[in-house]
Amino acid sequence: MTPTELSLEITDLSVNFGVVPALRGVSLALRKGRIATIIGANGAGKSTIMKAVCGLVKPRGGSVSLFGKPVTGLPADEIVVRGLSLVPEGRRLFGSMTIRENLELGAYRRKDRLRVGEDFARVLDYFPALRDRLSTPVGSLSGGQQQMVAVGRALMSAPRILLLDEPTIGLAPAVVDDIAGIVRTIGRSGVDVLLVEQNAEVALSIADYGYILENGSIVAEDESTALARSETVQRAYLGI
Amino acid sequence: MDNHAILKAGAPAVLAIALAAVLPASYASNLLNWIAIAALIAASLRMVLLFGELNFGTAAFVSIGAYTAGLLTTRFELPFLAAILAAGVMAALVSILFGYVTLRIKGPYFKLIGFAFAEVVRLCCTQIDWLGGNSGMVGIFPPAGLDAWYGTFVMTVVVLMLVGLYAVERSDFGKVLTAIRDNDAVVRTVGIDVHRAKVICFAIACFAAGIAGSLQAFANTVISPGDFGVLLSIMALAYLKVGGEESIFGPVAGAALLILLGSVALSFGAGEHVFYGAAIVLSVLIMPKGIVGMVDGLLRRPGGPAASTPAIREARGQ
Amino acid sequence: MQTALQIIATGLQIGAIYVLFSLGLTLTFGIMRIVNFAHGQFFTLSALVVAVVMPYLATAGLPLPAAFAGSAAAGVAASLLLGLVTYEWGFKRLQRDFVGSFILSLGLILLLEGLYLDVFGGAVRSVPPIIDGTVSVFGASLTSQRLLLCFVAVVLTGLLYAALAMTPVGKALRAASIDHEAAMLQGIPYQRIARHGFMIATLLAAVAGALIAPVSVVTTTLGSDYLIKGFIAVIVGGLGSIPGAIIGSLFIALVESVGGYFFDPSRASIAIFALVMVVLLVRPQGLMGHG
Amino acid sequence: MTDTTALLRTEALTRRFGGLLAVSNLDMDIRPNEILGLIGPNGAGKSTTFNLISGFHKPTAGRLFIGGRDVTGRSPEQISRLGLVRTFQHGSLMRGMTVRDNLLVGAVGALPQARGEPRRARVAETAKRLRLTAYLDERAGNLPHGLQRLVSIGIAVATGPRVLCLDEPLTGLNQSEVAGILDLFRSIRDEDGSSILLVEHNMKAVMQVCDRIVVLHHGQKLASGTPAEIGRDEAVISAYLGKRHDSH
Repeated sequence: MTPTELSLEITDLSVNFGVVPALRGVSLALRKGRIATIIGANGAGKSTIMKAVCGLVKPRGGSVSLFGKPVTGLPADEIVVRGLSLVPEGRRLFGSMTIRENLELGAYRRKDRLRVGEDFARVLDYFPALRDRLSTPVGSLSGGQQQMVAVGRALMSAPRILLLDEPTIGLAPAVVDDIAGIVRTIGRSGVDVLLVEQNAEVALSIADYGYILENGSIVAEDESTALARSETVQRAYLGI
Repeated sequence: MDNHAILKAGAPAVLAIALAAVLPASYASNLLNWIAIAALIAASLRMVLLFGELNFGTAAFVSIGAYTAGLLTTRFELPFLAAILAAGVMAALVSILFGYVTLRIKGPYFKLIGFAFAEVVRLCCTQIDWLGGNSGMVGIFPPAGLDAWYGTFVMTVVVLMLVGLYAVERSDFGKVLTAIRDNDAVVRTVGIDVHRAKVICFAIACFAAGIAGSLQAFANTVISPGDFGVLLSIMALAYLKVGGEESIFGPVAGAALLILLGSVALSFGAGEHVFYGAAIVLSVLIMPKGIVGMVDGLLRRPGGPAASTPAIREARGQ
Repeated sequence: MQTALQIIATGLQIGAIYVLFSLGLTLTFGIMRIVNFAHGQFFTLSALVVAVVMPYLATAGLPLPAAFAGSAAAGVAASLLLGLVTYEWGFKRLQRDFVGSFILSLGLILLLEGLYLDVFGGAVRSVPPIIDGTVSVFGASLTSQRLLLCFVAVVLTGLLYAALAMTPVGKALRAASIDHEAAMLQGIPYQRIARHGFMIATLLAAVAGALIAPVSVVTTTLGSDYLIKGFIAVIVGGLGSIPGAIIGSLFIALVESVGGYFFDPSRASIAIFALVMVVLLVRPQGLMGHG
Repeated sequence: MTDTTALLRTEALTRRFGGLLAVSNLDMDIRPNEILGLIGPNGAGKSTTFNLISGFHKPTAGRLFIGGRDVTGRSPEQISRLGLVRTFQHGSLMRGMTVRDNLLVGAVGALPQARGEPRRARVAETAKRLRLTAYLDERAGNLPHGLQRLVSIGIAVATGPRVLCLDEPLTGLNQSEVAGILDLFRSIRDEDGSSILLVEHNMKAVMQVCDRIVVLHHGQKLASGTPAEIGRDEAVISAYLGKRHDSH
């Protein structure tokens, strides 16, 4: 595989919190045109990978590159400009601001105003439920609607790579289906998606291939269909 | 306290008292008085910092001590020692009321409200006629027999207070206070009343501030509201920051250095405010651990970082 | 009725300055999570420069309003420069370090006040009135100067409010003060935004200082008097809240003008303090704060 | 109190955050001399349950009993003095203090009246038990992660709790460290006669050490029983893997 086929490449990434190792030499890659997932139990280090890629956490060692160019150590706002956007765990919306304002802030660094308008329309097509409530502060929305705003806000930066951290957590089953459908659509629209999920079934039904993270290390990597059948998944979650 | 610690702390203390005793009444002995009182005020500030709070109300408690001592001496002719003790007790009582309300509040408010409190106590003093209003109180003399020895007396009281504060810090209660600063949730989980511990510590610190105030009142024989502005708290902070807050020697070293350098600088005509302001700004930006921290760091360097003791190396090697 | 109107009018004009002051404090806290006690020094510098430059321009033959405009520009520029220096060399390194930045700002107060004293001297200065006369509003009399001051304060507050509500940078400022990491994830350059916020806060204080110069005596400690009130206003309103800062300021100013009318200013200050204690007892997060 | 009474019991315990029902109608008890596991997928409400029973959150509805006494709404300090002591997920220790002083804080909480010697004895005994004696004078923050976990547990153990509530004590530990801590849990149960409530993601360890397990899902009790029963429970397996089920 040549490097140009990789949109995101993480090599030997290590992160410590104080003296606590959170990631121990994680390597993984996101291939162009595909959806990948990292699954694993709580505390395995999934969110830490996301934060380190986005520049919110400084890695102790290893490197991150986007489209073959190293971005390790860049501040988070510069990573966004290079085409990567994260839907963070817990959504982290600007609660007192309206849906419209949250979406607009997603496009803060874009100069192509015309395209921004098109993307805004596209986000509302993905999430019609938001259309009538654009002036509502997001703090008063339901969990599912907030997740829609979070995904929409990330899309407003016109990313070429989208990272999603636990997008279905705490959502009702019907909403989980909606979000899963949208993530597949986004993947087909030419955005490479890396999905972190605790809900293994949902994750493997969306993604083309996946990694299993245990205690800060990648322990398995395979196509989703193979992972779904494997004992490793059962073991990672249930320890049985 | 082990023998080494007694020697380390005891020798300078005895020297300081001896110095105060042999120094004839002069500018130098006045300077020594100021240093001793300033060190006690800074140590009071540091006491509250044990549980992680900055007490900018310090000026208020110093002034409460000074006014209590002044009032009891000039109006009620209470004995000298009783007046000094009463000054500490009064400051502590007020601090319990003030602390009970304000120490419950999380976040930055305690620091800000301390400032306001100092300002209000100062305003109150200007408003109350029997406290002398704007012009303050005069004639707060120590007993005639003590006159020549007042410097020695101040130094002795300050040394005793510092030893007392140090003993509190080293006690189990002191450990609990440090634990509150480090992780107050854990302290709650073992069943210790965090708010109560804070109020008690605050009262002890303010007792010391009150004593310092009374010593200052007798040293100057005159007090007025202007002596106890917010500036006094900021100066105390300067002593503490420059000296270093991690050891009880910090406030002492800071007070001695800044007051001595300050008096030299003043004799060259430099502004006092500029000098103290620059000292705070530089110590925050350049040496956040203060002089004592810096000296400690220099002494420890040859031994390598403290983190790799044999026990830890062994644990890591497992 | 007449008295009540007069008290309210007085309250509003004191409040106008407090609003400009506390808006800056709350903005800095919101974005950088620091408390800048030296905020008053930006205010003082601008007033001092106006007091020095304006007589000079006036004697050079400029009409008073032009002389004021020129000196105000100089004062604001001086304050902005000072703000930039203290930010770049000091506060920038202590963002989100509440205690460190707080102590730094206290050092700056002493340092700057001392320097002002050296440079400008201790003499009390006054600036000739720019416009004369009094205006009667609903029976309450106000000097035209103070009315101008209120007008500018209202316009500035309105502009700030509108900018925060409508411009991209304003929205980025709000976003950064809600969650600076989430803001960075949207590509908002937090470091640059923090500098913008600090400089806007400085600008508000500088303008307030230039405006106060003609209606008050100018001393090197001018800022400290307003600072404590500004802070109390922010505490009452809740640190970080913009509407809180405005409401808190007007509240403090009204208490002060009522207290000042019936008693005297010192007692009014004591009353304010008592009220703050009550507010903190009942609502520790301030009137508009969210905890 | 007889041995059959629950040390801790919750009755329809409920906590709401805005629109989110974090814990809903939870009935649970901890019996004397048992290690009870509390497990569930991310966001199931385990942390909230922990905060509710330790007094850090007030329940929206429902009641909490310790040793038969209604303690609903009590402060964390009061609950701790009744013998329920908890740890926190992200390190419940004082990193800036020595291991000795960390344990001492626990001893002070346990022996508020005693001065000096009894407290030192408690510290020494706890250190010995957790094999921390060699590190007593080290700054806790300098210790490797596994030892820091032990210090956290040590502070709680030093209080001599009747119910020890541990929030993910095994995260980031290697296998031999895990084995050591599991032995400690058993000795706390068998020698001290205390009980342990364990929230943990290391399922293998949970299955090994727990006498009984309660599974939470979406804030509700999904199942409870012995490890063997839980391991076979279809609803539990689907909850963990995200499969649909219609258990309620």
